[in-house]
Amino acid sequence: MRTIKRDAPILLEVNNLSTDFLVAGQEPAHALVDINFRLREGEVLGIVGESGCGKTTLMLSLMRLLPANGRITSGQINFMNNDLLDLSEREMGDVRWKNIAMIFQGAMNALNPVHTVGRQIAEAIIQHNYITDKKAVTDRVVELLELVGIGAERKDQYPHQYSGGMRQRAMIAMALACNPQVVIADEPTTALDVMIQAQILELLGTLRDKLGLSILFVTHDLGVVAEMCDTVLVMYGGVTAEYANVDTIFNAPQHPYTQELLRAFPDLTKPMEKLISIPGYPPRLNALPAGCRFAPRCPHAFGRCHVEAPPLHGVQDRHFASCHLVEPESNISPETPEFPGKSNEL
Amino acid sequence: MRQSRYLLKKIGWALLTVLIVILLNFFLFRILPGDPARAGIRDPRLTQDAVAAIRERFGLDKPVINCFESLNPVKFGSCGVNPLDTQLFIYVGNLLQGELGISYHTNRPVLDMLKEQLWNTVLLIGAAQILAIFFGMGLGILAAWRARTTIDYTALLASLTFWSLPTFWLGIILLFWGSNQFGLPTGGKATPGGNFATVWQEWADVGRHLLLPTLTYTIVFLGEYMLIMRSTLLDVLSEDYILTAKAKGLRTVQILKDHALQNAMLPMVTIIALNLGFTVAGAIQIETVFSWPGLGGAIFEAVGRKDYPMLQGAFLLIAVSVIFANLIADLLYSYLDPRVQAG
Amino acid sequence: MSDTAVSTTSIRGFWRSFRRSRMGLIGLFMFLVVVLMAVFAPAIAPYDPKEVVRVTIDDIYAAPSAEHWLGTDDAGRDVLSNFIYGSRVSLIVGFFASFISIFIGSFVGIVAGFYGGRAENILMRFTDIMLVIPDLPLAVVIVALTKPSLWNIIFVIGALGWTGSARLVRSQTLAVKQRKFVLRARSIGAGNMHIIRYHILPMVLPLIVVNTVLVISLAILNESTLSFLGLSDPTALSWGQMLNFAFTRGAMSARAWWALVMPGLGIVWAVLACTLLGQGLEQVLNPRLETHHLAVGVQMVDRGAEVQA
Amino acid sequence: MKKIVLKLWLFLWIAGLLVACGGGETDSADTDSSESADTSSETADSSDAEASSSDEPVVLRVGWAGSPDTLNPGTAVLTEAYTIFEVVYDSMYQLELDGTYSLELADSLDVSEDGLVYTYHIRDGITFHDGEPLTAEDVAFSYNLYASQEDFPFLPVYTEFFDTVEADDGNNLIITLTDAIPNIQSQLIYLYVLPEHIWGGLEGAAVAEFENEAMIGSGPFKMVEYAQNEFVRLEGVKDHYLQGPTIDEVVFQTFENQDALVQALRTGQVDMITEMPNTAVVSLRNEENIELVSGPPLAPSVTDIIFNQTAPENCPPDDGLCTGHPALQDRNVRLALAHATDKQQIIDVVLLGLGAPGLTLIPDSLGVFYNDSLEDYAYDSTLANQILDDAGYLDSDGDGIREMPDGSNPLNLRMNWPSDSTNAPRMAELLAGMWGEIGVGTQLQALDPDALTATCCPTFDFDVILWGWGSDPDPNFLLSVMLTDEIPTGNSETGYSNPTYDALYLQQAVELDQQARIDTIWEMQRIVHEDVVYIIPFYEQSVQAFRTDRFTGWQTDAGKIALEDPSSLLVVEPVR
Repeated sequence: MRTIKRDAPILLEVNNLSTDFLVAGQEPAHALVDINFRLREGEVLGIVGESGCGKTTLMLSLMRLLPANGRITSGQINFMNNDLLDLSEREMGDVRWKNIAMIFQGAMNALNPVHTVGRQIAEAIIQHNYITDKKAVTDRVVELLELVGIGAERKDQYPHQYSGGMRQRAMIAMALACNPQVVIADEPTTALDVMIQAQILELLGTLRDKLGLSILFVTHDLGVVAEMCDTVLVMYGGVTAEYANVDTIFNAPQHPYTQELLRAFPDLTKPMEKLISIPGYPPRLNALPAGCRFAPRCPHAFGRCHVEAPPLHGVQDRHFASCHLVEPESNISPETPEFPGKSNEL
Repeated sequence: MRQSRYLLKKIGWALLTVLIVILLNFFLFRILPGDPARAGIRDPRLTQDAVAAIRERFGLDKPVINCFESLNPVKFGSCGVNPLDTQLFIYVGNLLQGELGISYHTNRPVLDMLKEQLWNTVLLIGAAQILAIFFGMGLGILAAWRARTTIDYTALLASLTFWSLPTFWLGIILLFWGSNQFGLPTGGKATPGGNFATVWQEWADVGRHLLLPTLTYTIVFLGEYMLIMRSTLLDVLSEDYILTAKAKGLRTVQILKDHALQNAMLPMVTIIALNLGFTVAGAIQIETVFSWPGLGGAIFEAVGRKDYPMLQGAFLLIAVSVIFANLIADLLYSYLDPRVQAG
Repeated sequence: MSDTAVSTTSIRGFWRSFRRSRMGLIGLFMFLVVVLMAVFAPAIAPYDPKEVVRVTIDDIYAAPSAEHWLGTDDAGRDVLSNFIYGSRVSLIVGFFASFISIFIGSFVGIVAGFYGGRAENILMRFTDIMLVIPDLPLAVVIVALTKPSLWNIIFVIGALGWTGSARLVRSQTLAVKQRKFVLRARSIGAGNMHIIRYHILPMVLPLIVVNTVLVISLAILNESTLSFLGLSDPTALSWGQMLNFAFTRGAMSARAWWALVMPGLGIVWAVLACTLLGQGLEQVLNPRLETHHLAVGVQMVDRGAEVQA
Repeated sequence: MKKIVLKLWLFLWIAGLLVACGGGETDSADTDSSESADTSSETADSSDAEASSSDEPVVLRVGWAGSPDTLNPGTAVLTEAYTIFEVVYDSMYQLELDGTYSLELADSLDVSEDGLVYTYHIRDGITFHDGEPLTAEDVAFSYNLYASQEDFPFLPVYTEFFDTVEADDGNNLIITLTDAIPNIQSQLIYLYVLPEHIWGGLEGAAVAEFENEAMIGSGPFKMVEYAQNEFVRLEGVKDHYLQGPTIDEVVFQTFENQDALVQALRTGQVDMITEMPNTAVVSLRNEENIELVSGPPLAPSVTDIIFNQTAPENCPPDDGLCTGHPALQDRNVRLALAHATDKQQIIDVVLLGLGAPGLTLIPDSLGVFYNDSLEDYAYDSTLANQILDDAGYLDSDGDGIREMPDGSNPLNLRMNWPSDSTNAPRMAELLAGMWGEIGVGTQLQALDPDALTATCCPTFDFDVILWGWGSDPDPNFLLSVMLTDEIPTGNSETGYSNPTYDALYLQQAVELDQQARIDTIWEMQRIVHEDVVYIIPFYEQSVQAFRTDRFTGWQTDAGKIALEDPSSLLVVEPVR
């Protein structure tokens, strides 16, 4: 495992990001509440949680690609010291892909079936005037495909002519088209078989090292996290459960949810073993419990948990957890005086 | 390789369908009661000789097929007939030579009549379909893009209402409205014997005659195209690749143009081709209401007069056109959707 | 998607989701109006259309008056009463013809989808051919072979309108067939008929219901077309037949717009009711967000709005 | 040829097709408007499509609901075709609007003593539209063509009594008959004279399939342009040997939709319309610049209510089912039904008053042959009920429907009509109501015309049919319909049989004295009326309308109404 410099420059800083979904005739659903994190140059931040915990909403909020009923109600997304939330839609369009690119889950559907892969990659390059010369665009496409291990001759093929793994590689190539600073990878290995998964992860790892990418890695697979990430943000029901570096998360998890997740996580050496899952279901956004969102499933829950939502406590340096069981430390990370910010009330 | 096999398969299937349609067409009209001696002319005072002569002229003196003298009433005959000397064989043989028989009503070759009327209908349907597709799709795109807004609901309601209109009823109402308000002609394709200084004036005259029927037609079909376009575009716009395109920083119009429309056109192509068959019912009503000298009006008249050769020819023409249009649609589909060739 | 079908099995749940579709509600309202009008026709209609009336020339195409709110028709009969009673015939045609269509269509669709193989091949090829052949020659043939009566018309419309349903039901059957509980049922040795009866049909039924509503509207429209062609039964006074009388007996020439406009509006009303209702039902059974990646919604970044909660 | 007198009587169903338009141009001798020949230089009214400059041709536009089926006189059926033939071709006789005949192509006629040899002297100097002369040779050629062409379905019957037809050197046409007949005029009016130099080259099937779109004739108008189902455009022959038209052109335009036709007249798109729904009459009457005329139609037609009264012994052995209700064989029942039928009500509702109460199968438009001396059965339902009561048809089970005198077989009558008729359904409803008042039930059912033919005759598988006939100007065919001999042929619709009537028919067929023949025919009508063989509800009137701001001089005061007939087309002139 590789470590990044503690004080590498911060590329992306998310402060108190909250997102609502509006449903006609109902109270808005709070899909994200006060999310905070930092992404440094070259860092791989894993975002972990069950489906429906708000991972994807977080990614879409960062890109400002929320569906029509989504609304970002507070916070900042500081990218290289600009708040993306202050940009106009047009300016945001320029940031997308050029600075922050995204690898979607399920590349079959994320690629347009009626255009060739090459064309779809070239499209991004041309859009951002990364290269204007036609010939050069083609060369760049070939270069990108080769970078991810796809032969140049396949650039004129259609997505359906690619295998699942190849499509994901093509997706990665596309994401790299404009040399972005940040790549958001939204479950890039779901729906791929184990062998291919491993190949894709290896590819991402290589690219990170080679290109010095910062990656936001969204997954529900802790094995992948262990392999890929430097830091981990565990989400539950739209709030941060725990945020720390990967070793801390795996070795000294503070939040009961993280602990449960790790227990549910099958031993990598015995992949065929039955998956122990956490009893119960994640909360529905339109029926959130009153106190801690995890309380109904929490083995350690006590009275206060059901009435009062716990704020994000600093456990120690760069380790935060939102649980009443975690006593707040006095020395909060010096570089983020306001962090963890205001309490997580609901 | 794959593509040509796909093509061959489609063409083969189309030919088979044509064959089935020919047979169906033949037998359907043999099951019907009435022949020219009764249906077209309806005069029992015809001499026996005259009736025999008419039947002979229309080839009805021959057995329908082996073992069957006639199908209505069912009359069994000799099974030892030379199969080449049956109505079926003669019919198919004539078809192969491009002959569709002689109209009971006008005594003219059906093919000649169809040729005259076809172009008028093509002009009318063509103009109207282009307009309907253009405006229907435009409205559908607008509605889908602005889904769940007032624009969407208005367009949706309007389209559903258009779809619900009985064609001939709308035609009559527009006819009276147009002729009273704007003095538009109430029927025909052009002013007969009109003196036109230039070709343009002549075309303008045809245009004036074409206006109301085209409008009727367009309104009736516009709704359907709008609904289909809206619904397929909604599906397409919910696809992940649209999100990808947006994430790539493409502008909305670009996404619509490059990523949504081509995909949404796939079902449209099929629907437009299939619709060709349904346009016939519309053509019958509109051409009758506006006395437009086309295929539809001719079918309406042939139904009333029991002019079976004419009906037979018209329906064969329509069925073959629809099959052909579907073939084109399939090929176009394979062009628009690269996935098809593999499948 | 089809999981939601389970949640709609209870009437209340169904109603709750249906209520959300405004179009569906409007459609339901319009539909109920027609049905009530048809059911209570004798109570609503000011005159009995079957009653023998002595009319004079002045009664023919008489303009609307206190006595005849919507004027009279070419036989001097009250248009309003004919209109009200006409809803019965039109609805009967609509209902029964669509039942026939749906029955044939569902049968073909389920058999083709469930059994697959050669049966599917033959049935779907047949459906394709039917789809390609214009309906009209068949209508002409069947009507010419039989007496023009209401039931024959219903039969003709029903027998010609099933192709769309067949394709729809088939694809739904194909989807349901792959579902776990069907595979499970098969693995415990359930027979084909049992699976169709207890597993396939209940899952396909909601779709069939929606389709029925839409086919009703088609049937009503088709009946008016057949009436226009003079192929319908003149003694059964449907809206289509009223139109036909108005058309062939020169209502517009007589400036008697009411005799033509009313039945036409009736058809539009009923057909629109069915399509709207169908839209509403579809929204319940197959809820689509009706939103998409390019949808223009609320302002996406609206910091400060949070205090709402 | 055992058949009685074979004539072309195009017989047609009520609904659409009125056939065989006769008609004539005025006699050459007393042309009254010959000096108007130069009015063509006068300007037409400029209100609409017509341009006003003086060198513009004067075009009269006629709107009609149909279109000629074919321009080949040998195979044409529809009225519209005959209208065109009438103005483009000439024939030996012209039928005037008052029902009389005048010579057209010939200027004189000699008939032999025995009535077997007719010698017509063809006028000299007649030319076809292409400039070729028309001589007795052409006439002889035409008649022989009609007689010999077996693919011409109707016309051979007109030549049934021709033994030989020849032309001599003196431009005479000599027709030798096999039997003396009283009505050679009506035999010849539809035998249009065709140019031998065009038709002579055709052989076999080509004759019947000849489309004849160039239509070279010798009449007052010549063919310019023809588009089937669209229009017929004719040009006036100003130097016609009898009388040339004033107008330069006439255009017959087809409107398949009658409402559109009426609207076209209203908006001035056409100057005159020949077919329109009666319901349009009231509103057109109030219209400015439009005049409406009605009267007996040029082509006679009759609507009949047919009772199946076939006696068992007359049932055709081969085809007959004879399922008619037994009560209908009783004159009392038919009489009661006649008394229960309010003809004026039917005329008011079905025809909007545009008809005359019917009396016998021979319509009033047959002029002298029509027996108007008969007294009709008055509408009187009390009397009708009385008749049925007296005859023993009582409602024994109290269900409102009478039964046979023996208590069986309720008087429930099947009533059928052709499904393409627009009037019949309304008439059926009315009859059902009227007959219901005297305890006679009805089951209404429209039938496809072919199915109706199959039910009707000679199957006799019906009770009551509402149907109709078209007729030649001569009553011979309509009279033959009620002959005993016609029961198995399918021409008799009623199965009526009366030896006295049969004998009288044979008598009139050979009666050369016009008045004696008329007397016989009147007597025949009296017998049939007495026996209540049919109920004739009405004689329909022809309604036509024209714009008064465009053309004047229409013939509206003749015995019959046919504005599209040459009688009118030749004399109308544009309004100045």
